[in-house]
Amino acid sequence: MDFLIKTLGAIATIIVAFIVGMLYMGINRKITARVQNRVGPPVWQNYIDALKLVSKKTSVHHGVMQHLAPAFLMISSMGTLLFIPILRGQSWFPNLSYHGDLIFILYFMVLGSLGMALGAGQTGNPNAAIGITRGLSQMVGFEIPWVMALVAMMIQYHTTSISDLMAIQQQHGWLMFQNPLAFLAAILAMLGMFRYSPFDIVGAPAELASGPISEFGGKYLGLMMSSGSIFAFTKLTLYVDLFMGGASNIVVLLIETFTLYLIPMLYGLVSPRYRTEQAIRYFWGWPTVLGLAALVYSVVI
Amino acid sequence: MINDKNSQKIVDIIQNFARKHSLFVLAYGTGCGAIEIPPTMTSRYDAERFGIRGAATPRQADVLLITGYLTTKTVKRVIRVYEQMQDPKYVIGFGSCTINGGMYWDSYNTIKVLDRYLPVDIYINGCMPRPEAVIEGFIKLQKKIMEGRAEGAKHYKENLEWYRANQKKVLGPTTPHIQEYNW
Amino acid sequence: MSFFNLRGTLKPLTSLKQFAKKPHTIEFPLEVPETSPRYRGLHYNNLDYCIGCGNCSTICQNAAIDMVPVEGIEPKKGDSGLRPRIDNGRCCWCALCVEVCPTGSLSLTKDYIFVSEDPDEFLWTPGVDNPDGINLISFTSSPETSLNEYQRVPMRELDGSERVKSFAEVVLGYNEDEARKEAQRCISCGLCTEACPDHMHIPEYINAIAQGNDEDAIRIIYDNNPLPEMCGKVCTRRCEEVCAIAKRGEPVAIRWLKRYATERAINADMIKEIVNPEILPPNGYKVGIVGAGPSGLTAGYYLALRGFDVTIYEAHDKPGGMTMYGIPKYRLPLESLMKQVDYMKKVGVKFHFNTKVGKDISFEEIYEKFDAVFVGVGFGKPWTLGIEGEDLEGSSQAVYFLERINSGEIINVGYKVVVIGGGNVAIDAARVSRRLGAEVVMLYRRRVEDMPADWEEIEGAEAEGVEIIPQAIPIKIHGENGKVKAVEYLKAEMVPDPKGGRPRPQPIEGSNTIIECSSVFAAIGQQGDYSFIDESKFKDAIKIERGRFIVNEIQQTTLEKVFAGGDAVNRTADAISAIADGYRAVRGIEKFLMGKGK
Amino acid sequence: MEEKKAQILEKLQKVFPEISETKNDFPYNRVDLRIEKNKIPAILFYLKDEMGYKHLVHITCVDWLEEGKFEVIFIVWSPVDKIKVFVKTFLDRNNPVMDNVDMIWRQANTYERELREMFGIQFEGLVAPKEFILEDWDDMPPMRRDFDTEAYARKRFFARPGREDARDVRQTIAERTGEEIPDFAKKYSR
Amino acid sequence: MAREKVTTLYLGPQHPGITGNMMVRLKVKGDTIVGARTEVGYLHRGFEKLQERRNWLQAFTILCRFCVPEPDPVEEAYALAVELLEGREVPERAKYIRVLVLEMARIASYLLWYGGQSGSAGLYTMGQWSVGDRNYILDLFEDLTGGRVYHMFIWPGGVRRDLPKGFKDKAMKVMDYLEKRLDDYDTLLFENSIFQKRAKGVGIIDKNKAIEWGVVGPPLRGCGIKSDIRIDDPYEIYGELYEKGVFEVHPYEGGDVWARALVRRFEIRQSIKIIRYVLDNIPSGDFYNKIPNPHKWTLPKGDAYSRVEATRGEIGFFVASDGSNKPRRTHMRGAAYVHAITLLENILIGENVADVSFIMNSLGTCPPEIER
Repeated sequence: MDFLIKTLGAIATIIVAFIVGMLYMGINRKITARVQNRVGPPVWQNYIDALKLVSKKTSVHHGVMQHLAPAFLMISSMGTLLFIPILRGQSWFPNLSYHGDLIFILYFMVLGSLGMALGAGQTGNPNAAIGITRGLSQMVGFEIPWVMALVAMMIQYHTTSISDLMAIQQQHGWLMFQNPLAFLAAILAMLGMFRYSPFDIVGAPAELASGPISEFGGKYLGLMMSSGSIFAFTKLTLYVDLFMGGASNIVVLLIETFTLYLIPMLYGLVSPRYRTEQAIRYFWGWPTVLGLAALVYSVVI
Repeated sequence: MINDKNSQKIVDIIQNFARKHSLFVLAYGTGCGAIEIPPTMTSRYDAERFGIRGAATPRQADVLLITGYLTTKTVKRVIRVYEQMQDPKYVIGFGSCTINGGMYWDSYNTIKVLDRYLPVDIYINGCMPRPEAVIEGFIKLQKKIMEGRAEGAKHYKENLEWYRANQKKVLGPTTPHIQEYNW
Repeated sequence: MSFFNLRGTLKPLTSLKQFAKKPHTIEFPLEVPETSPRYRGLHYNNLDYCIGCGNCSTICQNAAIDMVPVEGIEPKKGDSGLRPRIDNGRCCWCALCVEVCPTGSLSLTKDYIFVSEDPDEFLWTPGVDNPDGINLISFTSSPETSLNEYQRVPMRELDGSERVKSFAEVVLGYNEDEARKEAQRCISCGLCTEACPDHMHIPEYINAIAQGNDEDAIRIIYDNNPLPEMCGKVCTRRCEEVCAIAKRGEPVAIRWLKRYATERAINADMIKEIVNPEILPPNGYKVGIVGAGPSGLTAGYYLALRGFDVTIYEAHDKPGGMTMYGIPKYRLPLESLMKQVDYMKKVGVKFHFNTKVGKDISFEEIYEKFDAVFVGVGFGKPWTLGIEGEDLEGSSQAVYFLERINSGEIINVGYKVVVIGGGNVAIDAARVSRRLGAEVVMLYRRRVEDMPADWEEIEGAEAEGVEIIPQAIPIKIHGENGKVKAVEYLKAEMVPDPKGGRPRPQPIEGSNTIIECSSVFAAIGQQGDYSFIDESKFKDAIKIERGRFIVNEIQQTTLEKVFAGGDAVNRTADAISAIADGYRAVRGIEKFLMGKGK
Repeated sequence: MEEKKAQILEKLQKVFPEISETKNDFPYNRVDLRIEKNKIPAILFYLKDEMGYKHLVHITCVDWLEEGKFEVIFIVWSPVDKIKVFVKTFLDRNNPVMDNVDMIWRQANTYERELREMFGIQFEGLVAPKEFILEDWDDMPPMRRDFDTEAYARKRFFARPGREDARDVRQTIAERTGEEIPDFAKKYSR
Repeated sequence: MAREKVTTLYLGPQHPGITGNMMVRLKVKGDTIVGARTEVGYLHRGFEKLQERRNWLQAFTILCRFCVPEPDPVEEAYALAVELLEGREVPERAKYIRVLVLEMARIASYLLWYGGQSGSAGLYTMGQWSVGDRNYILDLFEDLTGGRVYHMFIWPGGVRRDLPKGFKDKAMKVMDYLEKRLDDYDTLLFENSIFQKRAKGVGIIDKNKAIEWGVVGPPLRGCGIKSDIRIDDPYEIYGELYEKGVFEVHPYEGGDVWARALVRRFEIRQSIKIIRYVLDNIPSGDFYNKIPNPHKWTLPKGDAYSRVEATRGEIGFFVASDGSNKPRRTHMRGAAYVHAITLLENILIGENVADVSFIMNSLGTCPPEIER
């Protein structure tokens, strides 16, 4: 019985994540449109897009990895989602969050990208190949401040468990105030993680068509889009958990995640794209400095 | 309860609804018509209101906009691109020159009648069609999709030989031979 | 570049304030923006104004415009009955067709949305398929912006006061530049050729003139008109009435252009050299022609070219008929007519002048002698006024007056001349009288605008000082000592015709007015004089109805060997119709004789 | 400006006595000269290096079919003198060969490729891919005057049917009235 | 990243980053370009051949398809060439209207360039703004010429129609609006540190070689050379306007994308100034020196070449007449003809793959103009 409830809970989590992630993207498109002086598509446009993509016939075959790539992405985003606590102190959707471990999640998050890389590599599209190179380079870029920020917190609170970190924040207040340097480094890394402008170098349309996903259409693209929305929600929840002490109910969660979501979105709206090496230099610049400072700060404290 | 036929009907309606409201247009400016695409897509006319947005690669696109004339050199690429697209796919002939040659009716390097080479769902007349006309064309296409009549791709497959023969006449020996083209 | 550009990072973020602004998107299907008042959208053609000239179709560099028959539109003179059909699969919306439309019937509308699944739908006829387009018209052409030149190149003329001093030609003719410029106005539609009784190849020779190739023009002109120089001076120009340009401006000066071209050949030898006609070897048939009027000359010339042995019998001592004797020399100098007749002689036409058929030679003789006979005797006998005092001295028929003047007589008309009538003959008589030094008054029954004479002639007469009294019905010529002293006339008012014709003059009782004068010329029309066939043999065989021969479409009378043409056949009573009759008769005779031979 | 134009010609004629035909009476800043084809690189070099005509404006070709000649025209411009110099030369239409000038201006390479493709003029020493604009072209070079593009288009492409009932106005009227347009006049019909 | 293998990368013809329909074949080592070849011909319609088959006026309607984003300079070049050949005078008012149209076209084209340049750098907001605002200029065009994109307005002898009623007020309002918006654009684009980082030092043209390489227009002014057909070889009333100080030509040093962007940013404001001046000072009179019946309009034997400054640089039109009513030969010189082939192939070497479309945009590549 317990297992059944847990399974249902997990499914519900994924569905909620999907819906919320898509909704955020829809709102994103709407806000973008407004800033760009236009009306924009309806908020539910992304759901229709996903539905349409899934309903398309797909008859491209490049190899096994190509078919598996979207699955990898899906597993990665869903898995990560299941391993992080959604709501604090609630028994709803606990999923696997008690096993949630930051280091584990760090690796799990990369899994999707790697699967994608293999899949895209198999399509043989040179744009995809370059896109992957860029994506991996960029990952190397933003992972450094991101890991530094996380390590700083691990050091500061001597734990790698997300649940523990959330519990600690209940006592000491939000981590974003406890270690603002780490928070800043993590936020800057998040800009890269979301791949919005100026860090959309992976799929840069004007340069690489759409990069790794050039050869993916129809159902694959639909899956990727869905996993992307789930992943977005996952990342936002992770940030909320880590730096804002998690949310006690769904409304607070939505507010907090959306506030965080606004940062990459709005910055992306007004920024051109970096070149790859500029992006890496960017991440290895101030974010890394901030990460280092956070480390030092956590050690000193 | 619901038999197969009815359920298929419901699925069709849902699918058509989704397809209708989410049209990814391949960003391929084949001719001068491409000049009215930016205004259509940008803030003044904002085609994104209808779920119309650009797609960077043929694999992701639903709509192939033939923006005007096709030169013999381009038509090869267009056929290739069209065949790379995934079903269901639609072709919009944009501008006079796709209908009967337009102002290039006596040119030695452009094809005149597009529907001999590709199945065309909607023609938008004009030289150039204004963004309003383009949007009107998309609305007509949406209607056609909803009614389930936008079967250009099917027609193409069924009459492939006829299309191939026509293509061969223009393209000569370099006609694409494989229907499924992999990079 | 600093390591960290804070301003450069943050300043762009202020752009986000646009979020608060209302979007300027036009939500198209919901709100339809008004296009500009001169937007170039789809075509609209006003079918009533359109004359089917096809200029739109030729200017269209996309070959998008076809001329097709449209249901409900009947071809008539000055209207080809065709209407433009647009292939919107070709149209590039440049509106050149609008700019060249001579009537202004074609325009573009504000309607621009034309979306269809069916590619064949884009072939459509504006005006027929979009009758409501008339409310949306936006891009039109006016005479100012149109590419057609609506102003004629003005013809240089002698001044009115200068003219009356002599019989010198009034119209001076175009010089080369003027002719080229005028010829360029022509849009080559060819509507005029239908109005021309002779169907001359008008667009072709005008094009030749425009391209600076006068010799080709002459060659084309002589193809079916052997008296073009005469036509170039005195033709009634039915062609110009239907000229496409005339719908919104002045017609192309077709007559003056013909005159220009033919005057390039200054003598008969030159004409022969330029035209260089192909003369077929003699075929053995002989054709006799009665009357050297325009129709007779035409028939003679073309029959000669076709290898017939042609003989023309003329009562007067000079050829030309009415054109020689009826038209004053300030309009048609003697030389120009003689030049053309000389040319005809060169191609082998034989003339017998001063030979009046019926008197000097009987018609029967001619009938027997020749394989075919062409009768082009014209209308030599004038209608009489039928009023008191008509036979007084000083009162005569304008036709006879002109004839005497043209044969070189000097006539004293006295101090004041009254001319009765409103036709070209009347005007000619009036203007000749002016040249003889008399004051001239013209009496005409109807209004000035009803006068059958050419407006140019009327204007010319007025410029020369001829007084025109319209709505005047003469009732009596007063005499003194057997001489004309005055003319009495009644004023008339115009009353609508109960049958629906043009308004008729109704004399006003008691409005009698008397003009003192020294001469009266009546010019109210002529009739035929067919006394020469009053022999019983022909009287019944050649049928005459209402003063005219009955002929079939090849000018053949009821007697199969006899053909007829000119005023004696047609009602239009002008030279070009006579020429047309002559030309038609040539083909008729050819068919009749050659067909018989085979 | 008139003086300057005269000076330029004088100077050029001194160095290149082969200049056959000159024209500088244009009411604007233009000087024309004609020279035989083998002197073209030399005079262009001279114009560019010695006289400051650094900017290659245009290279074009006119096909004088009736005379059997191609006229190749080089237009150069000096930002200092502000005068255009047209250097013209005639080529035999049956054997259109001339020297390549892309070592003087690199962009001449593009022009030459175009002329090679469109007129069939062979530039000796031109290194460039064979095809420039056209692909798999199998007819005579299309910009030659004797190439009939409409006939070619009709042969190779389709036209949408349905317009065969179009009538010519002049013809229609002539038929209706029985007018016979003689053959020698037909070229003047529209 | 540091792979030493040289791969071939095809950019186009179907590629969202390419401007228009052309292809650049790149030889890439890692992210660095070691060789580039432009391949064009995807838009070749044989215009010049078609013009030979049409008479002098019919040939005019084809012109605006030569370069779609900015059709008017081509019309102007053709009209100028024909007028030079025939010696036809143009009324003063027509000259003013022509300048008005040309400057409006310049603004419209630059606004499109704003979109293209920033879009190729991934800043889509800019394009949405500027291309959206471009519609206001197109509305003006519609009022004036009756056409939105293809105006077919400047023809030999003058212009097709006079200014409509109320045009001045409307145009002035649009100019006011645009000036305000241009400041917004500056905030978003030119003051943006990322754009500056992207644009500076990229796609450098050597100042000393620029003229020899055939660089013209904004790229040449971006090399620090003051060169503009409007003042070097003035046509219409530009010479006069320049002397009166209505507009300036300002070169920027650097020769990179950034300098070229600054040139354009400067010139779009100059165009607004010119338009204001023209609207205020337009003389009354005829707007058109009517040509004869287009079917019979012949030009004397000879040839002529006209030059016009477009947003991409020098546009020229060569026409040769054999004395008939049809051109013997027309040949257009597009700025992109040189820029997008030999120059682009040259300056792409050593650049980053990411910058290809960025550089192409800054050069004002316009494939239809290359191929015609």
